[in-house]
Amino acid sequence: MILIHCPYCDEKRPEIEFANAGQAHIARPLDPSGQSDADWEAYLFIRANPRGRHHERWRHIHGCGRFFNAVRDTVTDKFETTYKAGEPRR
Amino acid sequence: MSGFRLKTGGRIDRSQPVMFSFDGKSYQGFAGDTLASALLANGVMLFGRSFKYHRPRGLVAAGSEEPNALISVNRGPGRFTPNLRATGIEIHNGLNAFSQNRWPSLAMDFGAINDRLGMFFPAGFYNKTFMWPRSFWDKVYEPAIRKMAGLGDAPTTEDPDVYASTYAHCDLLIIGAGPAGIDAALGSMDSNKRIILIDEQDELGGGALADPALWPWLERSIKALTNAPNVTILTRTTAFGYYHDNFIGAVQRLTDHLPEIEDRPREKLWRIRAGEVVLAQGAIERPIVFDGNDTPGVMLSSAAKVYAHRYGVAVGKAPALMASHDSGWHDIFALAKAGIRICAIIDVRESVDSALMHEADRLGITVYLNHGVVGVHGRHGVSSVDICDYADQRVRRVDADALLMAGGWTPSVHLWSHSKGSLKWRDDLGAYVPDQPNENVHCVGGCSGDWDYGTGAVIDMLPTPKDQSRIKAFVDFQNDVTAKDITLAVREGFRSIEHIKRYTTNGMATDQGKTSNLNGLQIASSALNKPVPDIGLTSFRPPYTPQTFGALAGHAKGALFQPTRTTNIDSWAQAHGAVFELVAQWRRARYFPKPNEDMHAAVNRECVAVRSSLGIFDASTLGKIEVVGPDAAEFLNRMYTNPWKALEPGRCRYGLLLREDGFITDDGVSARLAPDRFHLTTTTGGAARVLNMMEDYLQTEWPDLDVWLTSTTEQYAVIALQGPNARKVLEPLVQGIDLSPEAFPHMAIREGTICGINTRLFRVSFTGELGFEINVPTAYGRAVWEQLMAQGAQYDITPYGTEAMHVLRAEKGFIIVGQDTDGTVTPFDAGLDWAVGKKKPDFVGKRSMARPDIIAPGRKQLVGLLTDDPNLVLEEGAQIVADPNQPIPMTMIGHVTSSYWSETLGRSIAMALVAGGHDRTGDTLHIPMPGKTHTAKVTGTVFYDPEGARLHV
Amino acid sequence: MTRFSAFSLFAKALSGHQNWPEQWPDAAPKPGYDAIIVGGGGHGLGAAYYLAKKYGITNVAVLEKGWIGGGNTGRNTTIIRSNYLYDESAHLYDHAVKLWDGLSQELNYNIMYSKRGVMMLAHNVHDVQSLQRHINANRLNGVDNEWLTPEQAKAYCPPLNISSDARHPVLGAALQRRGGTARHDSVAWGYARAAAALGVDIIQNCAVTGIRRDANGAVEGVETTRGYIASKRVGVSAAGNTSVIMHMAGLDFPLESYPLQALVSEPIKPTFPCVVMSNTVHAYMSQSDKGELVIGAGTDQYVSYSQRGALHIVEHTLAAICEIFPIYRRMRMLRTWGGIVDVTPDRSPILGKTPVKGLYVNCGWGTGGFKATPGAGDLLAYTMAKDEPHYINAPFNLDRFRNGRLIDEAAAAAVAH
Amino acid sequence: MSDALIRHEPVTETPFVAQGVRISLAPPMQRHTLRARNAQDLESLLKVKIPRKIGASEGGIMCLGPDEYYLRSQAGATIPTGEGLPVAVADVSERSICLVVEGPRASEVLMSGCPLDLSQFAVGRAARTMYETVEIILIRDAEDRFHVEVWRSFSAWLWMAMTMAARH
Repeated sequence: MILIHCPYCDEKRPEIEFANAGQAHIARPLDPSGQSDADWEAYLFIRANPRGRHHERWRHIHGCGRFFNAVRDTVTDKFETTYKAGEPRR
Repeated sequence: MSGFRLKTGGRIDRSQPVMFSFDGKSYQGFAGDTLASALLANGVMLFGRSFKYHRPRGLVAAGSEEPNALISVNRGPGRFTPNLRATGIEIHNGLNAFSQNRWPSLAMDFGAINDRLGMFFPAGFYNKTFMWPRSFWDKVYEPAIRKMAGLGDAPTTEDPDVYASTYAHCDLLIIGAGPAGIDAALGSMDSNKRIILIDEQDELGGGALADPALWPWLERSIKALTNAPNVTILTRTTAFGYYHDNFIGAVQRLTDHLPEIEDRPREKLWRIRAGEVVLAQGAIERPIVFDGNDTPGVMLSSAAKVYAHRYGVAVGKAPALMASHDSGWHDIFALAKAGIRICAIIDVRESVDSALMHEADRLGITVYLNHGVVGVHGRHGVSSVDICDYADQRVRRVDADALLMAGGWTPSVHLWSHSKGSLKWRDDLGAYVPDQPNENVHCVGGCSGDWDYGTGAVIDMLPTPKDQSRIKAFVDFQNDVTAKDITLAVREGFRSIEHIKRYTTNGMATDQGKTSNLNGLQIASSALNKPVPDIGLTSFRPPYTPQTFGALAGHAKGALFQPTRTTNIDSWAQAHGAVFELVAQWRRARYFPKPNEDMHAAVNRECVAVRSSLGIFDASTLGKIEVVGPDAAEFLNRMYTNPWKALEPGRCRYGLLLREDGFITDDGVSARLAPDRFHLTTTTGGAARVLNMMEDYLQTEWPDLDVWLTSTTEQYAVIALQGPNARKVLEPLVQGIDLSPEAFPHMAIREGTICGINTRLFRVSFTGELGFEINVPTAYGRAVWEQLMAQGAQYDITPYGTEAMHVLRAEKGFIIVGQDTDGTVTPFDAGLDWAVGKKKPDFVGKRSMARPDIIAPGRKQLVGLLTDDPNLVLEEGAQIVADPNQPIPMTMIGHVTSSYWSETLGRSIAMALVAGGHDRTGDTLHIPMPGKTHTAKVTGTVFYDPEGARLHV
Repeated sequence: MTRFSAFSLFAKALSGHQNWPEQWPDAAPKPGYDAIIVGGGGHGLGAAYYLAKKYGITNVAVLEKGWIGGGNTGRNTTIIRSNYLYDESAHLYDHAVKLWDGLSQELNYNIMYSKRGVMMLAHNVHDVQSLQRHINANRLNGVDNEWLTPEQAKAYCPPLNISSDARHPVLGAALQRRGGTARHDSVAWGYARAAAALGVDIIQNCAVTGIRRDANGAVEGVETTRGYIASKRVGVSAAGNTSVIMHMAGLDFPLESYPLQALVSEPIKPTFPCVVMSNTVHAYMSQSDKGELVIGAGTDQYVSYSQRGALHIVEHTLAAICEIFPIYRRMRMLRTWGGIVDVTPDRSPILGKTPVKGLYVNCGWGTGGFKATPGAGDLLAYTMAKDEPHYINAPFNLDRFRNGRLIDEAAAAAVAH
Repeated sequence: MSDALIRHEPVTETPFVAQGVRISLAPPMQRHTLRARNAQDLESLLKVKIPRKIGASEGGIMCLGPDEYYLRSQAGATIPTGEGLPVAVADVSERSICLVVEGPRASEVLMSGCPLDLSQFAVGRAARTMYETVEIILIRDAEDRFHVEVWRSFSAWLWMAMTMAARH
């Protein structure tokens, strides 16, 4: 059970308080209807899935309830940083 | 040959005799004995049979690395445990132990025929045969192979014991309480760190327990640690796994060593989060590989020392030592000091430290340098040993009755490896030792390769003049892997150690290779002519030693396995004979049978009651979300398919929720209470998912909206009062709400009180009848329900369950998300076009509905089905075809999603998803079932009161 | 190649097993091949075998970054079944099951396919409906699958707890009798040996580091840790590492890789006669030929290549096993391990062509790839040989994520109302 | 609200007592979730001070998230709804019950299933967290007394789990 630093609570909390919410920084297009099928597919389904540095979202669902972003190494599972939703990509 | 109890010595309590039995025969030991030491003291050398060849086997070790002495213990009904190591079983009065994998008896085992035929069962033999004739595999070969497999018998009845679990936190976790671990604890004891010290044995001390000179120090140290308020000591506790971020799993054994269990938990799972971890797990002595090294009476020299000095047991009257390492010499000197006559020291090395030679000489022990064992005589025990002088290849016989092996040491890097710390190879030790850590952890003592056992030669196996292909020199005792199995694997092209391990099963026995991995690596290294680091290392996986399923499950057993959520009204339903069903985590009343009623009779009666007079239904499990804030309507408008901004306070609307991929995920009727306040409902199973999805959009896509979501599912008990007489029952109970149809139309909400309790009263209907859903604070749900039952008695008010609810809604063509939709259904497929806001520029899922396949013709669409035989109720999930006469595989065009007997209509009704279904109205379709093909006509989905006249009264 | 038989075993035994040849040679890469398979798991080795055996392309290399069969092939619970709901899936997996039957003889390597039956449990009304739908669809697709009452289920699998008081009582089960298990390592080794005998090079410790494309964008070869290897046909069958390989060709994929754990108990005498799966309780178990109870656990929730799973997953798994089979509460867990499973948005595989000419892919099998091994290998080989998909794998294309024609088995078993 | 009707509670009203620990059902109370982008908006609406730091509590109000506060008050207190303001006030009085876990073994019993380090959980602190698979709000009321807020339908399970742990 990994420990995750919640940037809102500002402390490390155990994984079972959190829900992973997939890759970060995939913004919903402002005008979905103007998107091509390919662009829409990319938004819905295409994922980086990197071996190494990965931007992902977590929700402290059984804590403060906030979604936030994280940079984690997918080979070591170690977090580089976590930061609040809306903050620029790190 | 046989072991015996020494007159003095050991840590056993000779004043406390303990009676136990093994294979039905009674023995006596002392408090402090393990089953291994007690049997050894009684002269028992034969402990079990090996896995594949059923060879007789004795003790190899004294600790948890023991590969051979696997025992079943029976503590009475449900308390049978196979595969326990005799070295870890503390004896108590009444202990009832059995050997395994033998028939009819341990001494006389028919399975030993495998040993005679062993030449036909080399590694991987099963890949090469049992293929012809082909039909024999299922019926003959495989059953026979399976019958031979396995060690102990399986338990056959449910375990009555309970298991406990807990989390724990500390600043410093020390795993292993030998001298190194105790020193680490003593060194940090005076800091204000919270320390947990864990050891798998029944007392602290590790290797010091076999060294009487250290006992005074040990006693002082234990006393100091026990008195330190910041130190928690856990004995009989195995740290079995090292997980992310210094999270360690450990199991504490609480009752197996006690004669009486009482009602205490058998084991306890400790889930420990440590700031820093010190691994002090020591090192495991390595056996030596030579012909006959598995004969009972051949064991590790360190084990013989433990038996002598910890348990006061001699392993034989005249043991000899086969060494490649100094440590064995020290062990044998210790045996000599305990009064055991030593037969000989045999060392493969040409020379050793002169101090060792002098000590041997002083103790009068014959020494053979540059010699090796090439044969062991005796089947159930050592009778003598053949040794070879490597200088001239001459073989001589030595009359030893036990043979001790000292092949060097393997640091216990298991947990270090679990933590993903790296390892480095040390040629001088012939072993991997910890290198770079991956967590806040370090190793001390033996497990770091740091020991004072002296030095040794690193060998793969003892040279022998015999034909290598004709001898049996074991590497993995339990799995019967020999040196030639490993060379065979190499010969057949298996080059990586993982391949060799899997092909030969070396290291895959219940001891997980603790004594065999390094010897296997050395042999493979020689065979491949490559240095060990080039062939890799098999990775260590949790657990360190096998751990009980029940302990890992912890308290999660029976009713505690998972919560069963119940409503406030559930207790009433239970008291009134309801039959329940499980829906998501909830328990819901399915129907309320009267005496002698089956489900169909009860459901028919419940349905008719709702249509003709009055029914009452517990709808509390519906998900509820309070949406509050100035932007509440804007938010719902973006989430749901239909428009919400113009909904007036006091009115309700059906909401349809899609995933972003355009498929229906949830629905429910929601109400606007105030300009900035909505009361949403969701499906029972969808409540948490919908709230999370809405929070996701709100927090991350539209954080500018001033609106907040609160789950109110459990704030309200919800009672659905449905039927033509619903209003009449409510009227006398409700205050502050005008219930007249004009003041309170269908799809409206009013706030007031009922029986003096605040209520949000919905006028909504999932049955097609005049209906209300009464939301009251949960604690009062049952009380209000009972008031309604009393008030409704004059109308024969009838409680109904989920089954009747399903029938009633199906008669009206209302869908159930998850039953009539399955995650691949769009609003158009479901015939819910009317619920999609055509003018809305966007909502969640809208764009996906414009994808090519979603707008293509031929999609499966929801239709009604009426069977030609009105008495036939189709099976839900039955498949539909257009042409019943086609061959298999048939082209299926859809399936039945809902199907019921409608007592109201006097016939069966069904809904189905059918390809192009909306254009097939009136068509006859076919439903092929085993033995008969049914026919049905496609209809609309509304079977009852299509005008909705009954709602608007 | 020495033919394996009881006779050869006997004959070799008499000479002390000194004369067994290598099962497959340790090949070094040649400058180029007619086809390259990236990934030496069962799927990739199978594809190489069928390319050589059925489609006449024998100048083939299988490139494996570690040792063959060391990925998910050697880390799964070896369940084989084909009782899938949708026609596309049923055809795909049944193609594999038909190949499993007789594979030992075809490869001259006993892969120990054990038709022990796979039983899927229903614990609530919704499960019953869902399994009935499967059974009906399977019957019309010619796939065997039958309904058992709780008592029949208990008769088929005596350790099963069918008490109505259980937290998740057993309301019935769907049984596919042709389902079962096979010996995972033997599948990889058997394909490798048979493929090598047909001329395929099995190249281990050879990691692909780049994909070279010509001016028109078509594949012309791969860069590896053992040098450049030319080939105009490259099939990627790299499971959890597919995204990484696809990035080398400039392709982003609809895939995410998750840790999946499995575990075994200590070996015991025969006690568990079949495979049981409970999707509701998340428990999957069988007993191996060696006597170990083989148990599938769940995936962790985050993307990871660490092959390191969490303890709480194991706790939940064993709690579930003990609920359904309470007689095993005193059994002991011997070994756990982790694999990396690649999961698509609809949890169905992708098997076919890619937008890059000459680059083919077989991925996205999630937790269920082992059962498809022979079928996936055959279909990847077909697609590479013909440069077009077989009708069975045609629906499992990449386009479905754009046009919406998903094959979502899990959604069809959707959570209840 | 009238008390003419009987409340039905999901756990027994008889306290559980074991060596060193007592677990009991707290009396009914009012509970509200308070949400606002700016805590001042709630302060001016409710005329009380709102703690800003997540985990802090003051005057019966706990800060559970950056814009989320949890108010527990005596039954009968009047709480304004904040209509028209950029705030959200929702009545969740009956969504949860509160189990009081007290005694020298209170921490130990809670840590049987709660993964937080309660030795670092100061008096006055409140946090939403988990007990095994069930969400709770944990409030440390005194050195050896905790309040455990749990949704009603999970409370019977939690009662069973904690009393079982207390017995062991």
